[in-house]
Amino acid sequence: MFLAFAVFGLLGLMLIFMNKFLGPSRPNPTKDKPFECGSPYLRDEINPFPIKFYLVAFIFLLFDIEVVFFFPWALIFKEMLASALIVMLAYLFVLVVGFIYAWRKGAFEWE
Amino acid sequence: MLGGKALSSGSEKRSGLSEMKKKQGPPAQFITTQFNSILGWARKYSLFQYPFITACCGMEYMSAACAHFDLDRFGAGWTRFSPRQADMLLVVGTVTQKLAPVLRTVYEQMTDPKWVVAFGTCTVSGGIYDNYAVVQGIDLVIPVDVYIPGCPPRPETVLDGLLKLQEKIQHQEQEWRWKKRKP
Amino acid sequence: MTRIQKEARPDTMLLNMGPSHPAMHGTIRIMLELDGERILNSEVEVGYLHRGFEKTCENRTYFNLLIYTDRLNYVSPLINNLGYAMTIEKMLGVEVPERAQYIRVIMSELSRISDHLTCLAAMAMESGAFTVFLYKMKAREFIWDVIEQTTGARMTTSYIRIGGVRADLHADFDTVLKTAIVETRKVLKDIHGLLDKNKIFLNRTRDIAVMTPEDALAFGWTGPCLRSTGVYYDVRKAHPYLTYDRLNFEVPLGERGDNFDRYMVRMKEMDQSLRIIEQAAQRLQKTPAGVLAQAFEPAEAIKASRLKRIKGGVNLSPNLEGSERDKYPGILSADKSYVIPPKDDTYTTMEGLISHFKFFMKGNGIRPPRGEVYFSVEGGNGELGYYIVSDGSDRPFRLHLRAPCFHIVAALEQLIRGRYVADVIPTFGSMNMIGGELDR
Amino acid sequence: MEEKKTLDLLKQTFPAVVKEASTNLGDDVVIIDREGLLGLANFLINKPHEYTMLLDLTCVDFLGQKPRFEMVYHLFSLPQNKRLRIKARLEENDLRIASLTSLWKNADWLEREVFDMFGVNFEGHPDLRRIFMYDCFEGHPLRKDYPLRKRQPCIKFRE
Repeated sequence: MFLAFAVFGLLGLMLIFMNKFLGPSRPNPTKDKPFECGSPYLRDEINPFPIKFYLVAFIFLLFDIEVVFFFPWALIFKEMLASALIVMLAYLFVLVVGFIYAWRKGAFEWE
Repeated sequence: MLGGKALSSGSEKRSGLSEMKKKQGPPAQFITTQFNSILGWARKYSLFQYPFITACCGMEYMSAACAHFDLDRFGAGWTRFSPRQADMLLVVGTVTQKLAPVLRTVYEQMTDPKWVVAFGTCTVSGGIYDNYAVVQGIDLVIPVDVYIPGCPPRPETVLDGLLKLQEKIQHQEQEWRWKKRKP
Repeated sequence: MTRIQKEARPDTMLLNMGPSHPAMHGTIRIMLELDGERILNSEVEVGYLHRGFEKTCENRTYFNLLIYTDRLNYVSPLINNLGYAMTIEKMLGVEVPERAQYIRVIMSELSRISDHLTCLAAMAMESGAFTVFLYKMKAREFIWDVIEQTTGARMTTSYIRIGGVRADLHADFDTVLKTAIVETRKVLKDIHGLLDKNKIFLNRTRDIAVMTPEDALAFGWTGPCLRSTGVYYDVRKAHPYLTYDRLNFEVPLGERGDNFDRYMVRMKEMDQSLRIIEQAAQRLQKTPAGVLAQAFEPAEAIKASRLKRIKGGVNLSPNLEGSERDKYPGILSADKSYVIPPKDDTYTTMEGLISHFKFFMKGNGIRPPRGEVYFSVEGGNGELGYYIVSDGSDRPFRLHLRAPCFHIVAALEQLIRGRYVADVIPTFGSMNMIGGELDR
Repeated sequence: MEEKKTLDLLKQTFPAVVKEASTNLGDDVVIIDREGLLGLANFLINKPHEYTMLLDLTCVDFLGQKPRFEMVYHLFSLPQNKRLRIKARLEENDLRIASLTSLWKNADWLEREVFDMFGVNFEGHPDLRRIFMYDCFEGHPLRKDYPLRKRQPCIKFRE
C-alpha cells in the first residue's frame, strides 16, 4: 500500500516539477504581456467587466458551501434520532431566508 | 521523393554535440551527452505546433494534418492555438507587411524551447509576390529553423521538412534551466 | 486609434479577435466591444492578406497572370482561372471548342465542391464538430486526386488557358471521377446525418445572424449567401456561359437567411454540382477521346528532325506543355495567335519555332484590342467578376477583381451586433471568407 | 431593342449629366459628369429600373491624360437581369466625388478601398479610412506613379 503511494506520489511530483527544471526560461517584455491574437491591445488599462458576474459568482459560492454541509449529514441520516432532522432544518431555514432576501433584492436579475 | 527537399538552416548537425564532448572530463561527459540526447529525443517526438495560417498553403496544411497524410504519425499532430503551449511555430502562407508585427509578437510570446518552420515559398522568400505589400521571406522578421519550399508544398515535402526539424532537434545542444549558457 | 476605441464606452470590455485566431482564417481582425458576453459594437479590420494582386497585374503579361488567378480564391482555383480566361476570350472574341467547354464545366464544378467542402469543414470544426472536418477533408482528397491527375497540381492548377485547357483528359479519367463522386456522395450522406438534426449545431446556427433579402441586395451579396435569403440569382442561370444552358440543374434557395440556411444551401449545391459533373462526363464521351501520347524526349525529336523531315508527327511526353497536337482541335481554339503553338511543330519545323518564339517574346503574345470588358462567372462565394481595361499592349492596363466575399464580409458588423461572442464563429464560418480573394 | 430604351431614357431625363451612352461588348456604358452621380443613382435605384445591386466600384488611373482618374461603377438590376456601367472622369488636383453609402451599404467598404488605393475622397462617407494598408503607410499604391517594389515596413527588420 505504502509502496503504491510512494511510487505514484513520486511520479506525480516529478511530472509537475520536471517542466520547471527542464524548461529554459528566457523572459522578454512581450512574453509577459497577455496574448491577444498578436494584435496591439485596445485598452491600456485593465479591461473592466460588468459587476453582475461577481455578484452571481459570490451567491453561487454561498449556496454551494451550504450544500457541502448536507453530505456528511446525509451519510449518517439513517442511524440518527429525529432531533438531527430538526437541527438541519433550522440550519436550512436560516439559509432559505437569505435566499429569499437575495431574490427579492434582485440579485438574480441578469439584464 | 516528390518536390523539393526541405532545407534546415544553420544546421549545426554535429557541432553542438562535439563542442560539449571536449569541455567536460570522460564520466561527466558521458552523463551530459546521454542526458542531452534523451532530452532531444523527448522534445523531438512531442512537438506541439502553433499553425500561423494566412493564405493558400493553409489548404495544403489541412491536407497534411488530416487523415490522408497524417502529421500525427510523427508526434506533431496536436495543434495548440496559444503560443504559451506551443513548441513549433508553423508559419503557413504569405506574410504581408501589415502582418509582420503580429508574427513577431506571437513569436516572442512563445515559450522556450521554440522552433520555427517556414511553410511554402511565400514564407521562404516572398514567392511570386515581389511587390510593396509582402515581406520577402519571414527570416527578416523572426529566426527560422526549417524552410519548406513549394507553392504549396506537397504534403510529402511537409513531412520531410518535419523530419529535418526533428533531426536538427536531436543533434542540437539542448537547453535547460540552470545550465551555464555560453557567454 | 481605431474607430471602436473612439466610440467605446469606458465601462465595456474591448477584445481583439485578431488575425492569428483559429476561427478567423488568419487574416481578419474583429475588435469587439463587449458587455459581458454580449457584443455591443464591433469593427472588422481586413487587409492582412493584401498581396498587391492588382498592382502586380499591371506589370505581368496576360499569359503570366494565370498563376496569380489560382491564388485568389485558393479554395476553388479553377473557377478563378475560368473567369480570367473567359474575360479575355470575350475581349478577343475567341471561340472555345465544345470538348474544352465540357472539360471546363467539369473542372470548375469539382472546384466548387472542394470550395464548399472546405468552407463547411472549417465552419463545423470551429463550432466544435471535429469529425465533420475530418470526413470532409477525406472527401476533398478524392476530389483533389481527380484534379491532380488531370491538371498536374492539387490546388494551384492554372489548367484553364486562354482559348481552352492545357491538356486533354487522361485515359482512366472516368474511373477516378467515378470513385470521387461515389466517395463524395457517401460523405455528404454522413454529414447530413451528423449535422442536419444535431441539437447543438441547430442551437448555434438556427435563427442566428439572420439576413433579410433587401439587406442582402443592399450589401451586394451574391452566391450561396444571397440564395440562402431566398433571392433567386445564380450567374450560371442569369447569364449562362460555357455549356450550362445545355445541362439541367436546380438552384437551391434558403428560407430564413440564417447560418443554418447558408450551410444547407451549400450542401444542396454540392449535390447539384455532382449532377452537373455526371451529365457533362456523359456528354464528354461523344466528343472524340484523344489517345495518350507515349513519352518521347524532345532531344530525340530534335535529333530525328535534323536527319529527315518527320512525317507522322512526333509523340512527346504528355506533361510537356502543348505536346498533344493531334488532340489540339478538341482542347484549344483554332485561332493560332492566342494559343501556345504545339511542341510537335516547335521541335520539328521552322515556322513552329518562330511562332513559339513570337508568342512568348516581349511585346508580342496575347494582345487584346484597346478597350474594357467586364465578365463574371459563378464562383464559390458568388459573382466573381473581372474588369479589364486594355491599352493594346500585352499587359493589362488595369485589372480589377469583383471579390464576392468582400461584400459578404462587409455585412459582418451588422450581423453580429447584439449577439454573443460564441455566435461570431459560426456566422464568420458560414460566410466562407477567403483571404486571397477578400484582400486581393 | 430593349436596352436601347434605357440608354435613350437616361439621355432624355439627364441631358446635362449624361455625356455619352453606348453599348460595348454587350454591356451598357454611360459616361457622366461627376456632379450628376447622386441624382442618376437615385433615379436608377427606384421603381422603373430597380438597379438594386451595386456590383462593383473601382477607379482607373490614366496617367498622362488630362482628367487623369476615372471612376467606374457597375450596377445590376435583378428584375431586368441587366448590367449598367457608369463612368465619371475626375481631375487629379481635386479628387472629389459624391459617396453612394446612402443608397447601397457595400459602397462603404468599396469606397474605402478606392480611397486607400487611389486617394479619391468621397463626400458624405461616414468613416473614410484606409482599409487594406496599415496606418504608417504613405502614398496610394495603385497609382501608376507608385513604384511596384517600394516597401514601407512598419517594424524594424532583423538584418
